[in-house]
Amino acid sequence: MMAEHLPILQVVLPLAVAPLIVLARDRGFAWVATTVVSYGCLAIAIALAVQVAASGTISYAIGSWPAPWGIEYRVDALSVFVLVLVSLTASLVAPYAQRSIAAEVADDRAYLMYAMYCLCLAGLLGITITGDAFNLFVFLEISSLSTYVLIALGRNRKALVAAYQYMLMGTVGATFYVIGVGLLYLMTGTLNLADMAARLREVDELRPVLAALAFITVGIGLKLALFPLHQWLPNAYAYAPSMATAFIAATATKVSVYVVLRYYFMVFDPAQLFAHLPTREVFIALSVAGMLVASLVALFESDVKRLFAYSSVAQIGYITLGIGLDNQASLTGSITHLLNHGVTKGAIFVLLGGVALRYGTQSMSVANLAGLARRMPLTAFGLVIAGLSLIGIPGTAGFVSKWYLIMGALEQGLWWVVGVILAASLIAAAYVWRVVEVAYLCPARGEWRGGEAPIGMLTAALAMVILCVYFGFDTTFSVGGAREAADLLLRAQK
Amino acid sequence: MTALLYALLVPAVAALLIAASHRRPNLREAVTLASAALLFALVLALSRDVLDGRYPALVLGEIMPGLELKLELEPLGLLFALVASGLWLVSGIYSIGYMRGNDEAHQTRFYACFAAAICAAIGVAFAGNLLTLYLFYEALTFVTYPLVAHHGDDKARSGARTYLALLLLSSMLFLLPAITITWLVADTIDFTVGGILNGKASTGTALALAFLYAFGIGKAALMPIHRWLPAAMVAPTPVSALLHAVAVVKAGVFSIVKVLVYVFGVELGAQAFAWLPWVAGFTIIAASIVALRADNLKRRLAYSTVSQLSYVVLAAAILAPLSIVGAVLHIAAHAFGKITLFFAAGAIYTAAHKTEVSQLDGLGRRMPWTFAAFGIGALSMIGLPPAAGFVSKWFMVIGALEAQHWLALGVIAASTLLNAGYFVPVVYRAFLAPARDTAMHGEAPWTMVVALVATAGLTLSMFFLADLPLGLAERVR
Amino acid sequence: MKDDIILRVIAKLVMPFMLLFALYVQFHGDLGPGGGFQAGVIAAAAIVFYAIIFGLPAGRKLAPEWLVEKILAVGVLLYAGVGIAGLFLGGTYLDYFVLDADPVHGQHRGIFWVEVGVALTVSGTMLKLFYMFAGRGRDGEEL
Amino acid sequence: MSAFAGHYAYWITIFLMVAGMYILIARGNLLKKLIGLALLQTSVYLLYIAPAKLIGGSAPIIAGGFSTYSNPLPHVLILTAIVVGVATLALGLALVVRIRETYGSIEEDEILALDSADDG
Repeated sequence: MMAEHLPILQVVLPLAVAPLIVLARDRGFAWVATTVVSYGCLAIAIALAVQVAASGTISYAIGSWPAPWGIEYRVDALSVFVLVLVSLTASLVAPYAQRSIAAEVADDRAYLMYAMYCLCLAGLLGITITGDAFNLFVFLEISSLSTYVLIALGRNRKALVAAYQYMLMGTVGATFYVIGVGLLYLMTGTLNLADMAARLREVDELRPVLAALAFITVGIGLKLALFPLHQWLPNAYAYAPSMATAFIAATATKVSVYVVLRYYFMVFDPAQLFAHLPTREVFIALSVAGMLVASLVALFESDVKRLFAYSSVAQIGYITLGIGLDNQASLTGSITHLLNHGVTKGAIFVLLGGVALRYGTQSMSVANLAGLARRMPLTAFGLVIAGLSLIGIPGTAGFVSKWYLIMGALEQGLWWVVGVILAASLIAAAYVWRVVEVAYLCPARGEWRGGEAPIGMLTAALAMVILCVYFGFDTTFSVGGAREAADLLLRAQK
Repeated sequence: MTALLYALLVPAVAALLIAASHRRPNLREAVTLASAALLFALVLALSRDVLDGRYPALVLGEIMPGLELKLELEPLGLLFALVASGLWLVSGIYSIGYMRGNDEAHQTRFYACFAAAICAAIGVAFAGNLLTLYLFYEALTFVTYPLVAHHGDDKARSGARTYLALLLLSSMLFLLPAITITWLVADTIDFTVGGILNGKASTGTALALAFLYAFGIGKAALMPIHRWLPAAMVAPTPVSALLHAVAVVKAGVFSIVKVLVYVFGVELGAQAFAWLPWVAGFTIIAASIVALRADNLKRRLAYSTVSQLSYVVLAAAILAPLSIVGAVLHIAAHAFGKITLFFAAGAIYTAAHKTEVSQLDGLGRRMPWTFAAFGIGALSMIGLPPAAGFVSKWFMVIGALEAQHWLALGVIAASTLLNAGYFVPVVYRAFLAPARDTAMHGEAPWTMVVALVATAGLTLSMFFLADLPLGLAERVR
Repeated sequence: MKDDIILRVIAKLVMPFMLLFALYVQFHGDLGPGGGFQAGVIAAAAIVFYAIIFGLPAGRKLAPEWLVEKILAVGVLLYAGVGIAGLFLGGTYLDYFVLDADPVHGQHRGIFWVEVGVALTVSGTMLKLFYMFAGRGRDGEEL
Repeated sequence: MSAFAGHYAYWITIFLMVAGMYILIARGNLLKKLIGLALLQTSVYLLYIAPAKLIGGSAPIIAGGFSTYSNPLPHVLILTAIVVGVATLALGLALVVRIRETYGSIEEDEILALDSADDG
């Protein structure tokens, strides 16, 4: 009986657990509830994936008001891929949260952290699953607001400023998005994305639609940290509690990319819009600039978390590059990279969380990691593997997405883009190796509380590391799913 | 054919076992030796199939649609695998003496990475398509990095950094695009007899691909991508032996030959790689001249390696049937000779703590076995009978004559003189020059001596018993 | 301000009416302008008003912070509960038609409970915000 | 009607939007930035509400004697947007209060100076 309600349960489950946690005000309960709900979400997402694979797109009408009048939840090959990514990350991070939060967040606020985590999860899943432009905005704000709180709970006082800055930029982004939606609503009179897509093809006056495109691009660009709108990201990632960083880094920007994909390919009419604006060229240019500049900044960054945060900006460049290249191979690469980079960066930040716990410090400079391999051999080894995936060495997840991006660029005949992809990977190798070299070859120094990371944290981290390698060899799910999604997008474009 | 997989798994499992037994050095070394012996036996068992003309293949899985992880054993790969696994056993024995004799740190890491490097080398040898080759090729780079950086001091770190940077730079910027372009053009990346690009790639594309492959396979150390090789000399000597004689550089030239023969094919390759003999010839001569001027023994050996590798490239690039045989044979011949030389250098360092050629005066009388072996290795490098190097050089010369490639002939002739120029003085000083100091020491620890005598023996025996390698080499086409 | 007799008397007089007005706005939402959102704000305003006149400690005694948080959470749960009730009665999420045999009546019933949830949530949030800011002195110590 | 007078609601929207963005960017005071943010959000409310009003239309509650109604949907949407705006503003203020407590300042340049002093 519940099988048909899975789309709504996907969102309502974490949404309803958040107030329960507030009601209970108990740290232990909060953790158990969060973990259970994360795994529940994962189960639902997988069940939905099976359904979509079997019978195609699922549409769910909230309150039995049929689309386009009511709010429609829509699960297709693309959204189900992102659903799995988000809930998978959540269920890997949740068990890890217990020790990490206990160490980094004051006891009386810990329950709040879990509640916000659930809300954030609900928001991200909601963005992905909804088929309604305004509902998407609401979920965007739910996830954003909870993210700001999550970041502000960091121990370092810089976390407050980081959260504040992210809040300003994020709110401007969301406001821009809603302005764009408002313009589209004025032109089409509907908020249902599928309906909007059909009606946009009949709109004669293009200027407001172009303005809407610009507003939505900039708005979501802020949320997804598209270069040069990424200024909020490094500090937010660096000073948030480790668990929050791991979760946000792996999911939040990815979901925003999903929104871009959805609008660009499934709402706007490319024949009308992209012919009038050099959208693709702009995307390629910004992505390329982001890949190179952010990688170079990462190369000279001294704080480890900020280093990998800048690396995230660069990696987002890979993803948006695939959108700009706009063919099957590149989109497959892009969508695969959502998952691959999510897993990789999640693993890195989870591991760094363990290091932060044992080193008893929030802001770690690269030099402080000296001797990590001796002190925490498994953690150090995990960092190496995840780092290799970040570089894109064959046999890791990163390689697969890079392969498709290169194919995409070659198919477009853009040789120089291939060069940039490879150059950015080389710079990635350089900054990853800065960390590896210090961890393995420098004598240990600085404070250390002894031991590997706690077993709960380590398990989560190593699970993600194993996924980094697994998705490098078996790509049935990652590339298979991404390919389905890319086909869906390209079909919709026609 | 799951035997292929077993062969791949043996060193991989060995690496894990070694890491697990880090508290018990004797057990750890036993694991190394036992798995090396097992691997060699496995590869030897596989060789019967290959000699009978059956090439075992195994698809491990599909990484991306159409892109498989595929193992296939053909004669060239078998020869490389035989060399790698056989020399693992010998160098394992040698390492025990060296590492304990010099009281090195991080011995577990050393043995584990060593086994992992052999695993990667076997993977390269067994690769059935370009993607698998690339996978293991990159893996080889990364697992040898800790070996190069073994000492962990500033010098080791900067050397290892150069090593990693150059190898990654070349493989990422050139080799990876080359593979993707091949996949786009030929629709397949499987190694196929006769080549896969033939008839599909235009002359321009083929030429561009040839450049990308030749410089992308940085492990072959063509100038100007040879700098990593001398930089890697900071490593302990058994590692240098591994890098320069067995795994890394051989993986490089092996890949080049493989690409030439199985991706381009003889006809297309001859067009696209017409420029390669010039580069290889230049590398041979230039590296020999640098070696002539180097006083540090390991540096001299490193540049000798650079030049010897280009022999293989040169011979392969001529693409005459007999020169290919020569190239393939030289992979094995150089491996035996060079590992002997490095073993000797390591033994000298362990026993006498000498690193420079000018310090070697009179040492031969105290370490007769070591220097006798060194002499045999040097003979092989120069290409004189009764050493292995003569056999391969013979085929190269015949092949070049057959193809009427005068450049190659000239280069081989000139470089033979140069080789003699930088090896003979070493032997001369050791045996004939009067000793300068009076330090009392004998040979290095016995395991080292056994190992280097064994490799010297191999170098000689390949001259007298060339059937197996020759049989394999003649099947490569 | 708790020493000012006029304010105290007026406050005591006005407060019941404020709460009553909140209830009116709440239940009239079916027929005219109004609803849970407005009602929640008005109800919260009454408490805030009380806390301003009689001091924060008195306000905290009247509506303790833990209670405020619980009210907030219960409101959200009520809302979600109505939605899930729709699931169990054979409709979709937030399906009011199935809440009663008569669909129109079902709509009334659904919206009623949802609005109660909204009112609770909003009043809880408003009070929480008030306490959050009012609880801090110039230098950050709790009052 | 002229383009200006006929679309005055849009002009006001644009003015609020630009003014809000300007304050947000140009002011260093964290509180003033929040005011700018609020202005920006307000402009959106107007953007949605203004076109929804039909001249002569009544409130969208069905009753005898009315045939034209204003579109109710934008109002509902904007009610939601206002709630979101309130939440954002509250969070922003809370952050500013906490920043004031830990840094002793709400001027952006002073805070950044304190931060770099931490690092140095």
